[in-house]
Amino acid sequence: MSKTIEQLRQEYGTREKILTIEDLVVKFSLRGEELTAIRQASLDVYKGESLCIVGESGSGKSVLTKSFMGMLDNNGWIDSGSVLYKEEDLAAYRFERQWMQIRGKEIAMIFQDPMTSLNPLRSVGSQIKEAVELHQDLRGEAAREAVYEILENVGIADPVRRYRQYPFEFSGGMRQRVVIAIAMACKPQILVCDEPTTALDVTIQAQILQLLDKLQKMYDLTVIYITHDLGVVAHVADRVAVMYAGDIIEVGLSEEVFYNPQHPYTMNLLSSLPQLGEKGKDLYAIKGTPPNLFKEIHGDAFAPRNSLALKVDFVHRPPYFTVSPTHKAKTWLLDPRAPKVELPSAIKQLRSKWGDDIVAGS
Amino acid sequence: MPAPEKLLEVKDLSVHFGRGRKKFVAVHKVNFDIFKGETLGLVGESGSGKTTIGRAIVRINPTTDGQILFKGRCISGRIARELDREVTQKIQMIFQDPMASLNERAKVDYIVSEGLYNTKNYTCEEERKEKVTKALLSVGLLPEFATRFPHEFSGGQRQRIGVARSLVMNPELIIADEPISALDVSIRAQVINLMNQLKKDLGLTYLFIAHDLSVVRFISDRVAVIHLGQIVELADTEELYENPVHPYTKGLLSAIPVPNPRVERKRQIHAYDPSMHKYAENPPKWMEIAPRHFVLANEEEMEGYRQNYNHHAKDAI
Amino acid sequence: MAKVLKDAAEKIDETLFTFAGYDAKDAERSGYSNYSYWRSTWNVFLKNKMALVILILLATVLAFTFVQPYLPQQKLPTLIHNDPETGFQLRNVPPGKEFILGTNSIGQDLWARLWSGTRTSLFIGFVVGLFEAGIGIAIGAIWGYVRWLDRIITEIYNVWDNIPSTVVLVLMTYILRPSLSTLIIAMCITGWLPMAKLIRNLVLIIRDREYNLASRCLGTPTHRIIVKNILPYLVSVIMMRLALAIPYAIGSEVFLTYIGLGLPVDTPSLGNLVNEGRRLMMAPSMRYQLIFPAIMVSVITISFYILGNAFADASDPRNHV
Amino acid sequence: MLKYCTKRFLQSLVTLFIVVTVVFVLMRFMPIEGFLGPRYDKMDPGQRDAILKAMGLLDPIHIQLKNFYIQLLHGDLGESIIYRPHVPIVEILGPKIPYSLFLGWASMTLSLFFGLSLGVFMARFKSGFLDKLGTVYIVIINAVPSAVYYLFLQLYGKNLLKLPMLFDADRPISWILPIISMALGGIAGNAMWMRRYMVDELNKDYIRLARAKGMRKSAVMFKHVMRNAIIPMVQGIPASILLVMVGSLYIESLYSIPGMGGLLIQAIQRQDTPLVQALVLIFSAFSIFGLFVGDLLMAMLDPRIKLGSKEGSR
Repeated sequence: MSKTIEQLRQEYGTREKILTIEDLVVKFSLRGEELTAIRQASLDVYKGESLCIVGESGSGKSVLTKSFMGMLDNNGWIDSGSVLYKEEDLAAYRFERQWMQIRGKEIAMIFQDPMTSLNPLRSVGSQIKEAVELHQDLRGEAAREAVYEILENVGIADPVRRYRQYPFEFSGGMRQRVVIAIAMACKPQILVCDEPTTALDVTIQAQILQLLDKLQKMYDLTVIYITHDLGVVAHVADRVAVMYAGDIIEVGLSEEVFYNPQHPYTMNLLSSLPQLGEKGKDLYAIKGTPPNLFKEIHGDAFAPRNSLALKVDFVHRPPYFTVSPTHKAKTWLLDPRAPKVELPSAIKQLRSKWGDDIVAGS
Repeated sequence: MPAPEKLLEVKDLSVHFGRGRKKFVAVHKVNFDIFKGETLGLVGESGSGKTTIGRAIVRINPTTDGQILFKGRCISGRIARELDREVTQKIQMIFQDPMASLNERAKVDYIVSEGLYNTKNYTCEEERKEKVTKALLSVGLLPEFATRFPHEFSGGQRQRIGVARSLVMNPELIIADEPISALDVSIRAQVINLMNQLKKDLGLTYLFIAHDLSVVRFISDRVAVIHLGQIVELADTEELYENPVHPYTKGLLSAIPVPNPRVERKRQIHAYDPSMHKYAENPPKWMEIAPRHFVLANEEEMEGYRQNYNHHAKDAI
Repeated sequence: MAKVLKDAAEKIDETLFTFAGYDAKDAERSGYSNYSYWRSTWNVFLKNKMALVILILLATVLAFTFVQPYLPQQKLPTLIHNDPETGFQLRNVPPGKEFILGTNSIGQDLWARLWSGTRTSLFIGFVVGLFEAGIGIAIGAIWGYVRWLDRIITEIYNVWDNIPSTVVLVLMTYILRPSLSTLIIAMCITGWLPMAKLIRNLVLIIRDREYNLASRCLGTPTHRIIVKNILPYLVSVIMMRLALAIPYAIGSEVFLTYIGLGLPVDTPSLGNLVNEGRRLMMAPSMRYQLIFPAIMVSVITISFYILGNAFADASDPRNHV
Repeated sequence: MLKYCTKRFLQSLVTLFIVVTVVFVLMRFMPIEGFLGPRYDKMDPGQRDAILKAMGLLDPIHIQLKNFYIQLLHGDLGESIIYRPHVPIVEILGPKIPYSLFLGWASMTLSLFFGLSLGVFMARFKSGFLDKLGTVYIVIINAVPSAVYYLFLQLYGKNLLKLPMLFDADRPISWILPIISMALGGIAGNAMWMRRYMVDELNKDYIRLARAKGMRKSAVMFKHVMRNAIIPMVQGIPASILLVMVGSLYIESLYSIPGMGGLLIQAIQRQDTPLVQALVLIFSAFSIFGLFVGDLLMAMLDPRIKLGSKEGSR
């Protein structure tokens, strides 16, 4: 058995923050209209952890990570807020050459679809070599040797032959390994994995997650996963941040978020999972659609879809309420004045079987 | 228990694409039945041929070999006009991608009525409208949506429009081809609940095609596992999840992540290597290992499976 | 920030901390946008100010082209004007009061010839455009939709496409002898091919989209699938091609006239006018005879070109917000 | 790869064969003046028949075709009848081909160099000033019939730049205007396609990954975007011989260049049918050959075709 919740909480108290996002606002302009994709989101990332950002499509989870890699689309910009990395405010970066110091070198990224992430017309080896040359300062034969080594590390056998092959000669899972190899060749501090397994079959998914886990230990990486698959989250995450409508509404240790969710959205999301449902009975279904980000949002963005919404949710935006030193959520339900609510039965069951200690401590 | 009525029988079904050297065997000699009122889950990875089977049943993909029987009558290959009409009406399909499966240039009214126009299943304009309204209400949509275009709806709503389009035909069997895998997690429950509720209310039968085993477990009565165009195992849902026999099934089951960190971190994954089978000299057969539990194996393997199975069954007791 | 929020939170009215109640129907209703494809297309088009100006300009020119003969005091395009006193032809009279755009080298009124020529060339353009669209769509749709025909038509296409269309154009007009119908036939023969290819590629993409499979599952007959499911997706492309076919046809006519295979000289067309003007262009005082037709050709072709592209942009649903 | 080349080569041969046959047969449906020349009116029917018979035009069509192919294989394209009566066409063409080739190559080089550079810059600074300017240029060149702007170029080239209006092989300064005129269309075409291919590539996922690994924008542009965009361009380069040829039809007669393009126009205007036929065949052969070479180049550059994972994209 792994560490207890108390040990984990203490351990996080001593960990060093590697990236601090504060009140970040990211906007896009689309056909003359302004869209607020990230609405004053704050998040700390600790060195060496694996953090999962969960949210449905359009919740802004990809935009958030792109904003601290300088990879927002041309029509998007950081409107306010800060992103601190090694005492530098990345949010103030304006020039490509500033980002060159960060991208790849400090923070590398892998993407969802391995089928389109590689240049189809260049050999796999040369694409990895590019990264090696950029960030490891190796040239020619030495760079080539380095590529062979990385290929073996990501589980691609016969690297000398594979080096010369083109992406179309690789299967989906193998291509994703190549993409990971490119990221590893950068020797980054932080690795961002944007839905790394969504496009893959389950059995291959598992292998890729194992590989990422192995590499994280090997290179002492901080890994940020972006995903919507709560199964994957449970597998890889030390901590989980839940995003809804451009804001991080709940963040905590994986155990805390799964066994003791506080925000109604997190609760609803978990109880809508068929894995936690009871066969023959209805699942909990979240009605409606996420809010339109072109419009200004008042109060809690989730309120219109929330059957437990308070009147205040429609008027005031909730601040973070602390649940434990490592767990906080933006919901008025945590305000002392709020009425008490029952946890959904699916979560109660989950907790009573696996996570009773989570609540006991706090 | 009286033998349940077989609604659909698939016998030795094979589907090949292309010819000559480009020939690709998508489905190879597949056998299964769907009983009236049940949900049969069909699980497999991409390229396993599961979608091809579904499409062969609704006759979008032509069959190469074998037969598909609906209520005892053959519906594969060339069939009579009358039967064609009837089958078109009785077997409906729900598609994977709610963004792609609705005609963007038509209003919801036309989309839902499309089947009615084809079968002329109404006497007057009012009756048609009434049927559309009824179908929309039964999937939890508002009748006023009929005058809108698909653009205006969210993924979950669009998927329900797709369901309404099938319901209006009064189908008996619905082929649901990955109906929730393109939906956001928060919306999946809507569609799963709807399908279950319709099954209860209207006595529908489903063939539920998916790659996500956890969803299949929740929704299906029986599950068939397909690998590279062949069904390798078929059993009642709980039986299959508790006592998987075929190594592929085991591998697949062990690979599903569960939303429970403490369980998930300890999960072991069994890798499956197809070369473990010695099928060249000793080809496999479709055999019953326990009542209503079938597996694809040759005699030699079967021996091992049996021993293991009995072992497990004892443990379970 | 968090601190400020926290402080503000203290001041919130206690009564707000009660359940708000929840209406599932309301949740269902969110997201309504009242979208209509054609209205959005039109709205996006309206935002393109340049295209709008050009649309108005072109509409005016087109309207005038057809109204011109019925206006008072218009001269016939083919009538040769003589000086009533000397009986000589009024050759190369510069633009002025009597002849708005002057006369040509045999004393015909250039103003009348210009509009008459525009009519002829537009007529050619429209006929060729429509024919290309008609044949192109029909063949393209069959080519794309009927699977077993694909290989055969593709092989034929590969051969046909290897032949330069200019050569075919030249050859056809040469063999058939210049006339209006020859010109049109020759252009149609070369023009439908790219259209058919385009439609085929689009149909191939659209054909296996899930919504078409859905229609097939519902037993929708092929003709209704084509009309209801496929053509509406092609309308924008078709209209753009049609818009582009017109400048192309006018250009071809000018080209054929230039190499001596155009319309007979007694039929005014933009090609003929440009060709006549070309012969005189080295004399600066007579250059107006080239400049006016050239301006007309350019205005019409550029307008159609820009409008076609603007429409294509506007009709792309990705550009609708 | 070899298999693909052979297949593609055979396809070109078949196309050429069909074109030759069809052109030949069509030409036989022409009114017979085209074969008799200017003295047609003065001949009595007996004389006409005699001449036609001597030319083999009264034979059944398949015999004529057979004879024609035999001639063709011996490198004989027949004789001119009006342009320069009874002179073998090969002899007429001989001195003209170098002019056409030289002009063609010169303008193609220009149009490639300027067209590709313009396209690259337009894509690099998309929706900037240069992009808009380039777009205006492309629209004008595409929309205005070339006859019109060729004329204006000739006119203003003479008046403002004092360049010679007519071609003179011995005065290189007189080559400038025709070469530029011919290149204008190609520049627009190359720029348009290069821009489009590059913009397409720019939107692809692998560009995101290349940027995420920390490559400079310029390096991404050069090593990934341009390299990939140039492949479909390369396929089109040999085929742009065709564009040059069409341009040459106008320009050679406009500037009185003694090349093949001007010759075709004269042959048409004087209705010298055998000459027209020969020229049409040569032009077709050029274009078919151009497409063939383009596909080969493409196959050499694209590993997916080279290693046989997909057929040619056409």
